[in-house]
Amino acid sequence: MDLRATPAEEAFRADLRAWLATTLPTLPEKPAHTDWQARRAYDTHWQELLFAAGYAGIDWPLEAGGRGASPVEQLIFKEECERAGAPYVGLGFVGLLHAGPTINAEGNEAQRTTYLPKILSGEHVWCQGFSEPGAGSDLASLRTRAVRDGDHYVVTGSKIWTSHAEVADYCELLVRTGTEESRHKGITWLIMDMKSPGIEVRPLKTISGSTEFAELFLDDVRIPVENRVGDENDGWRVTMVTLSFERGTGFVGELLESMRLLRSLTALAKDTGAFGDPGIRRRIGQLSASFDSLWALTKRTVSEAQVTGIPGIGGTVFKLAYSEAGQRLADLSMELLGEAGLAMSPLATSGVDLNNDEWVEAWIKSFNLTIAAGTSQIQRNIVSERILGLPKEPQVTGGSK
Amino acid sequence: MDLRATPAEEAFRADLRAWLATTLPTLPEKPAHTDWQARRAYDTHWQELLFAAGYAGIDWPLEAGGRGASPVEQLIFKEECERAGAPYVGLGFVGLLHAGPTINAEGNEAQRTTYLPKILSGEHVWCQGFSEPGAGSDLASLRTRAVRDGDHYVVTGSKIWTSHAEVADYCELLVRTGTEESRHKGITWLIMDMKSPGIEVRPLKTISGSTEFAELFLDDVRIPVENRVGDENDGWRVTMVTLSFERGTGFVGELLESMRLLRSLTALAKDTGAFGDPGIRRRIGQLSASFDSLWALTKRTVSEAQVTGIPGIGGTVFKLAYSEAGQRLADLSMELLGEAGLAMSPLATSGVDLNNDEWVEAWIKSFNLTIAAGTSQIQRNIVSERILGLPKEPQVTGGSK
Amino acid sequence: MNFQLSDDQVALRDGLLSLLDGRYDLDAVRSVEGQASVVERSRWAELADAGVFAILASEADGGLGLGRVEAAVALEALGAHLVPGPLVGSIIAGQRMASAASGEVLVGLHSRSAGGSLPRLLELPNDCDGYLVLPGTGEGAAPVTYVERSTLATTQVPTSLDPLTPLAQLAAPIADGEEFSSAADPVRRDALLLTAAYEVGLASFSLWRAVAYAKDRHQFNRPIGSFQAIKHLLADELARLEQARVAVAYAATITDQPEVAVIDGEVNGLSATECTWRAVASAKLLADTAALSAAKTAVQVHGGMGYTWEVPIHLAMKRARVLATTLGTSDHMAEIVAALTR
Amino acid sequence: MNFQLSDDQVALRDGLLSLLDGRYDLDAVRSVEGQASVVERSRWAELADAGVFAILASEADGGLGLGRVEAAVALEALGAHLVPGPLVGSIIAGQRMASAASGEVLVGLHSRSAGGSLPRLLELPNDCDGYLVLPGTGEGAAPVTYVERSTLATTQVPTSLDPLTPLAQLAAPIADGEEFSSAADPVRRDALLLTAAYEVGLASFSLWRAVAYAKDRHQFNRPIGSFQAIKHLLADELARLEQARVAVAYAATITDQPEVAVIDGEVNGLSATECTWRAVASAKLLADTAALSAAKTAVQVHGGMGYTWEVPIHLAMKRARVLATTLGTSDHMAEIVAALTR
Repeated sequence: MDLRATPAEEAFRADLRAWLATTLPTLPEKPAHTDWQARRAYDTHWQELLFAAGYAGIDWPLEAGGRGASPVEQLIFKEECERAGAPYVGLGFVGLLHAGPTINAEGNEAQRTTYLPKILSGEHVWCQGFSEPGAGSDLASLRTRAVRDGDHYVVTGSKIWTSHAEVADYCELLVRTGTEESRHKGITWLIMDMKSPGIEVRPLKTISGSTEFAELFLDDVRIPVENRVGDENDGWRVTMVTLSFERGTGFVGELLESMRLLRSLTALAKDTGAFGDPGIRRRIGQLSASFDSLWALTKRTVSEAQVTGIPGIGGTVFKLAYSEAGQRLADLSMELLGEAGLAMSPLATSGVDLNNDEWVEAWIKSFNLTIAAGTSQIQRNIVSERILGLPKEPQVTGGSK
Repeated sequence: MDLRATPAEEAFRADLRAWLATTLPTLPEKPAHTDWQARRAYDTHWQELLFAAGYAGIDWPLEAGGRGASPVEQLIFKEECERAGAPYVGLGFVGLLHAGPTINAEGNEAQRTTYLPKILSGEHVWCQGFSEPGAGSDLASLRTRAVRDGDHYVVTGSKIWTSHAEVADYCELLVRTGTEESRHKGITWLIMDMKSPGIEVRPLKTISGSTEFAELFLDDVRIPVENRVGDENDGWRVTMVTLSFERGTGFVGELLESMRLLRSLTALAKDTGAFGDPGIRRRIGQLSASFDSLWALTKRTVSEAQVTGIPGIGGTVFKLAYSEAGQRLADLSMELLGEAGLAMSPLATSGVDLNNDEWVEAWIKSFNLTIAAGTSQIQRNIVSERILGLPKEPQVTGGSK
Repeated sequence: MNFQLSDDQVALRDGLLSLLDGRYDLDAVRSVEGQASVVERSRWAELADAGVFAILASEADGGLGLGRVEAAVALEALGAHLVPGPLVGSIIAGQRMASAASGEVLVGLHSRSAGGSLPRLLELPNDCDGYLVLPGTGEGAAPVTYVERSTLATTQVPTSLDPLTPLAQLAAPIADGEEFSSAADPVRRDALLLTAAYEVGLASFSLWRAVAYAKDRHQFNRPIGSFQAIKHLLADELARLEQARVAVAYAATITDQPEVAVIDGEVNGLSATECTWRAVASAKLLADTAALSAAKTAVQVHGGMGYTWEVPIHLAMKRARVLATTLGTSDHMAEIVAALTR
Repeated sequence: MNFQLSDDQVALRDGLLSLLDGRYDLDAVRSVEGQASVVERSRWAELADAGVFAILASEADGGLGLGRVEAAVALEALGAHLVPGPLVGSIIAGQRMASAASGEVLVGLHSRSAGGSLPRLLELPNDCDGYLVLPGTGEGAAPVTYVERSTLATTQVPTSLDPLTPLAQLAAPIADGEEFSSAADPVRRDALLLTAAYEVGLASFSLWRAVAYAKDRHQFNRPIGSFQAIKHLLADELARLEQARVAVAYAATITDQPEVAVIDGEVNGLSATECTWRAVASAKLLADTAALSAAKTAVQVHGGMGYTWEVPIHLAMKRARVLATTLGTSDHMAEIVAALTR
């Protein structure tokens, strides 16, 4: 057990911190949450800066144009960026975290050359077309159909939870090429140009009022066969390769953000006098302990990945535990805000640093913690089967509704 | 909605209260928990007194020799007995609450004449032979085998969770008469004389250190065919008739006891100063609210039974909610006792009414609340399927292990 | 004893439900989402015609002369339809203000007690004509007064958490108006009780929506409602809902039948008034929990769809948050009950 | 950074586990259940021979000169085997008392802080030769002293909750003995940390027993471990266990590597000592929760069998209750962490 930084890790952190200190003040003001074109411009500008400084694709291999940083360096990168208040990966996340790594691992030379550099440089924005209205937790039941027509696949169906589809250049798309019952064995992974005719993007309003997500309706969209990554009907395996990149440090930004929010909530509790209530204090202490342990868990997971290349059991456990702690934090914040927690626009205050709008939005978003990126129910299945070795449930076969 | 007592209900309560006031002081001292013969004598004496006063079989029909009291009167009976500190039904419970009602409903004239009066008068004590080591939640998988041999069934197998088997005269016994795979359709309900050769009773020590329960080992025990209640292989239905008597007011005594314990814990918290902690106070308030609502729920359930003959949805919900509230009470008590909660024998105190041994035993027993009489997992299945109408899980057929 | 709805009470409930199904279906309710004013006066008048706001007013005053049980039955039905507006305040005001009972005047509630150093808000600022103002907890036996909306200085809050509960920020604490009732305690108790009844309706809305979705939605070739993970979540919500519902019924009944409060109080070493307070605070506590928990579970059961604006669960979730806050939080209720546990 | 056990630490753990499998199997541990003395001196000597009680003593003093990480590794292994006796006290005493490090003298722990008006107990009164006495929280910078068992007036408690933790009631608060350490704070911190490590072992015992049973036990023609109701209970326990385990590892590591506590403290506005306290209190809090919750779940998964004395889960459950109480409860730990959250 060694938590001391190596000289190389220290140097990496120092360089990054210096770069962030000089670079962040040059950024323009953050655009409005609803102005998609401005957000694209802002996020891709940040990606250009990262690219120029050699931080683009921090986790990508050197030969793919990335930084090839070690897992510990990746963690330091996320930690320093979060602490310095740097922009999130933003609109670049599908390209940088999903599509790019998949193309690098499973694509052919031409695909790598065509797509990877422009993801790294921020020129291209990608979106994801995996989930469907009828295929959420059970992704393998997806029904968006691709029919071969000469050198093209002709794709019809619909996708949901597609982030920032309005401004994306490409979409990583899963389609059914096998029979209706083929499930995992009849899925293909395609690159879809978002300018293709037949794509309709319909914004999907969430319960926080944002339109971060969209539905995609695909009507005879023609996609060249050369845009297929991996073999036909081998898309499930290709996808699993992508998903395996998600584990480990996936929620580090969110965790550090929760830790910051807890500190700020503690300050608020002191301002309002609620900190004088031992019941409230204990809840703050419990949350603090949970977040600290999840931060330690992250370090252990990263250490395992560093040594063995595999992140170990920490990542799966992390998601389950973090999402519940995050909800407890959000609930506590609403209780401490009282009536002020009923307003989503900033309230006028005297003396108290309230930020009620931020808290209320965080509370609403907390409902999604146990749903997005795999519901807690699915996470518990994974933990109990893959880690505890408990038997799977009996499978039901036959036509789905 | 009317919570006012009718004149008849008031009269019933007044008579009972007067009778309890004169009768309870005549009772001998309670015997030691471990002295089974003395406990039998004590409990059957109490039953004789109830019988003489016309309170025996309060819920049994008049024609079976019972009181034929209305559901509301039954509730009043339990309430007044609990509040007056009267003995529990004790060793009589299997005869009075399970076996007797079953024989009355499903037995023949000879069986009713032979067994019912002696249950009511306290002369006979019964025990229950339903659960088996391999058949708990899944009672229908029981394997104790009965083979017909002329006018007898020859029974071999084992039973578990048999209360006070050491001093019982008869056992209501479920046996398999059908094929191994027959499940619900191959079970028969028998009356077993506990003096029959081939019965071995082995005490089963619980985690509280008591031997309230026993295992029964049956080796070629011969039971006359005339002791069969209902048809051969019809025992599941016969049993369900019994179980349906269990609902409604089944846990009233426990609930009233929990309410008493909460009052006493509140007094202790005031003695120790813990009541000055708002976090502790709120937990007391939450428990108080839960128990009060379960008491109101009981009244609603009883009212439904009074009017429609069917207790409605309250009983199933009650068990689920009560068992969790009871565990929260037990946990709170241990936190308030602190170190004193680590001793199961009474501690010397000055000034504080501690009763630490009672609290510690209640804590240990609280673990059984979510297990006995149907685990909470099984209760949730029942609630979700029978009340919410959610679909059953896919059944797995085939040989059980 | 017959602790069930009487035939008259069932008829009242069914009549109201039938009105609400027709005139306050989900589309109608949702049509005013996010607007500064959420009460359509013509629909409000229909509720008034059905006697909703006259339910507690005496027959001598032209009211229905019914009790808290009936009022709670009505509020649960209104909650199960997510009906917006100052329902509880108008029903309470309707006891003594003919203009509220008739639906002409909409009366909100405001309690000076909560707040501390944090900003104070006014609910439904563009719908209410006036407010019943309850004194703060430190103010002793101060009266409940009625103030006209027009006398209050406020700033509109552009976006409120609940799109069906618009808000304004108060520029200053509300001063007393004309006396509505010299005793604040019974008014506060009724307000908490009726709010709890509405919350039971919300919980019921969330639960049954989730149950319906769980039966319909298939994943892994099964309705998701056949998975124990889903079934057991919903079973626990039913248990919470039933506990809250029966707690509301009990509190309402003993408020209407004080002789029962005397007897039940004796058992617990409490006066009839204390016994009633314990019952009301318990009901509010359990109803807060039931409404918030059912909504959370319903979002979870709906999965990603539960996180969309289109699925109406978030409306129940947000309203539950509002109602669990404004007249006294669950923590306050638990403190009241603890102080009355002896 | 490499936040994993080093090869040496793995070897230490595996060596100890192998000793424990051989000499402290469940039968051996259970053979002393309910007895007034639960430590078999010959087995204790074997632990001493393996260096358990010399683990923190410096090499100059003939100890192993290892750190809290190694001590925590050892305690987790001992906890997973339910090993009874004054392990934590003897390890801490072993730093400065050769007789404790060698296993000749068994040293218990006693904190004057808990209690108030309630009776005070002494753990393992017939096994310990002496006790390290920690000052009460109101006593300022009082030292830790060592008192001989023979000087303490006690009454035996006939039945203790945990049949492997016999108790006596103290006739009077324990007075100071000879000074063991002038600073109580680091001793208390080590005691909490090592107790937390033992609790992680208990949680692991309960969880893996329950998992094994869930795979083996069939009902409704399926292993019960294939039902989501069971699987998800156990998955949540694993999450609690892993959080506790990594919190213990973190607290142990920064105690051993104070330069890390300096850096981590700066991020949170804390001194290195405060940072370490927050980590230790967090670890104890999470370990209390993990051990109690895993035992409860394991009882539930075992169903009726879990309620029998024969199945050993209750031993883990009762020990967890003892350890979550004596040196400072979860509530105390949460208060410490909250005070250090800025």
